[in-house]
Amino acid sequence: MDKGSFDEAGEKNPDVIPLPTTSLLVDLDGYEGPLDVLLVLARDQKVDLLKISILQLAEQYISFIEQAHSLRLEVAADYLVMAAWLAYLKSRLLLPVEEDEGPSGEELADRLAFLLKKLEAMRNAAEKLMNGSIVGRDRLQRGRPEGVRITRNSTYECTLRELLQAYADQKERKGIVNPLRLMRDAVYTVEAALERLEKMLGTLPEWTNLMAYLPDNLTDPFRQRSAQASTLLASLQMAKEGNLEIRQSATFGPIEVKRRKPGK
Amino acid sequence: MTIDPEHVRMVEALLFAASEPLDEATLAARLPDGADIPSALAAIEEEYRYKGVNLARLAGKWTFLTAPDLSWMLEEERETTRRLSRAALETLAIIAYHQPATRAEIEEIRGVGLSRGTMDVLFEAGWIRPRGRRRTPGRPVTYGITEEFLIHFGLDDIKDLPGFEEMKAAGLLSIEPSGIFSDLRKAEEEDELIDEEEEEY
Amino acid sequence: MTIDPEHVRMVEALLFAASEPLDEATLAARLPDGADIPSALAAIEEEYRYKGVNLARLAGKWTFLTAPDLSWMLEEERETTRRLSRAALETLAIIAYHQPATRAEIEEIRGVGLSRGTMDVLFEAGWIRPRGRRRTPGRPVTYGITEEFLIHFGLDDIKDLPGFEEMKAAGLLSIEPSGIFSDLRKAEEEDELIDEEEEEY
Repeated sequence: MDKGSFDEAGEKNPDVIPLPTTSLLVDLDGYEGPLDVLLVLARDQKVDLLKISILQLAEQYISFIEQAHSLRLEVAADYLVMAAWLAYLKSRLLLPVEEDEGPSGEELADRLAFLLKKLEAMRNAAEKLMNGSIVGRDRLQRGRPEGVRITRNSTYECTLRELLQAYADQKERKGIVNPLRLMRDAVYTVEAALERLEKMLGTLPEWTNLMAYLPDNLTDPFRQRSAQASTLLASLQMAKEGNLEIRQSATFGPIEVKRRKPGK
Repeated sequence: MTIDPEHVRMVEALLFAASEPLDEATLAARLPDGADIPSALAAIEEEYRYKGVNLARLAGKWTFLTAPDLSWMLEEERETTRRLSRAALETLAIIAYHQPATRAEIEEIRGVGLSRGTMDVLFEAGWIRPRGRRRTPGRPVTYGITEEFLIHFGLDDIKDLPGFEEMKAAGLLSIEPSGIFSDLRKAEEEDELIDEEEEEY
Repeated sequence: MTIDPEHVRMVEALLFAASEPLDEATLAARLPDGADIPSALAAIEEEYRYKGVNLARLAGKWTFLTAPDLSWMLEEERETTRRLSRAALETLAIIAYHQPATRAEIEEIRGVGLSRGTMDVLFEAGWIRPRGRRRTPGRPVTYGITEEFLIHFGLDDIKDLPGFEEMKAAGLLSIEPSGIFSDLRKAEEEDELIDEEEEEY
């Protein structure tokens, strides 16, 4: 056989062995790669894998692949590569050893036998592992462990410098000369809400949605939220003072208010 | 009648592995027919009486529990040192410089809403306390710093907190005085940081 | 030296209460200074030897487990364990017996490429972890098993893997490439592929 035809096999880096395709899984039902087929065939010889007849195995494998071919099954590349390699090995085992041609046929055969032995050992180990005492399946841990309760006492660490820095940074980040006034502009104060509510309440005598008392020029969402909160606070304050009645018929439902008539 | 030691082992294993206390009927259903459950339980109860784990009967069901005198072992006190979040740090600074300050005032100065957790952390650290209520609508609670705060930061008095000029000199500030700091300086001059309009609790 | 029976009780209580195996250092930290933890553990091991619950050592840590012979009756308490595919199971076994092992080494032993999902399943189960990199061209990542693996499979140490010592003695656990395919490629590079040296992360 021409050694050149094995270049393809040589290129077969284990890292880039193509993943088994769907057709492979169907065609070589249950086999996981050429080594798997070899292992199954090897077991037929019923001897220690290290004493196996690789020659016989190679013939079995090659005829297995030929059979698949004759059945017009699609055989994946790596199965074919293995068949070709085994054919090569066979020829090396049968032909007289030439000098300076790398490992002898016997050496290669030994290595293959070892590889199969190793795979078998791992298969058996995996099986034993699953058949062993698995915690959670065969041996159970306590079903209701009390656990250890951890009470955490937090101590906070903070230096004066950090505190001052935070205060300074905060001002700096704002980068504005008079943040207080600007902020007040953005916030609709409770005082303002109270004033507006008191002034407007008389004009709407029946139960009215509290949100109707919001100033109508609010476009900024922050200002709007601020106004909602402040108006609610103002209404609560007025209710406390006895000038207002509040009702809400459902959770998150509209809050309605009405002026409370004196003496009622 | 002698108790089958195998049955005792089985009850032991079942009670150990169960995720909740088991009653005698459940145990009986899992054990070979005719097993004497009450006797097995009595044997286990006796055997574990002085161990670190005892057999306990809860609401008519059986379970293993840590011996009551050892329950303290299951509690671990852990000291953890934690750093304040930026939000907490800023909030603390604002309260310290502006006390008494309401929640709304803190939010106004920081320009963002105050999450519940931020104040909680400061309370937990023992550095802030409610001081009273503002006499404004809604009568909001005002907050101030605590004696622990002063002790932690090595201050004799809240007035010892560095003022604006000192902060600037210390290289902490690189901006021009804002309204906040002029308030501060004014307060310093007046020798009065405490809001007049405040009722103590 | 006699063992303080109180210390035995304490270890018993801690191991019963813990939701995972505890190591001796953890136990020692909870017990009074100078408590002889190994002796207390030995006493407990002996005392529980024939009970329905035994003391077990997993991944160097201690825990109580139900006796192996009673597993048949604990059907209901059993957790549903993930069923691994044959590929995943073999991969796991190869990593456990050969660790640290690279992806290429796993593929070489199995004779097929490793699909991404296979390793993912094992990572997700918490049974394998990256260990470092082989000092070979390409610096491939090596994988090893985790403490959870040992605990799950009821092993104290990697040497407790079934047949580990025999396989090692038979030379089956060496990660030398067989060279079967690489012979045809570059026989001279063979030696460089064998490099036990490993950098831990």
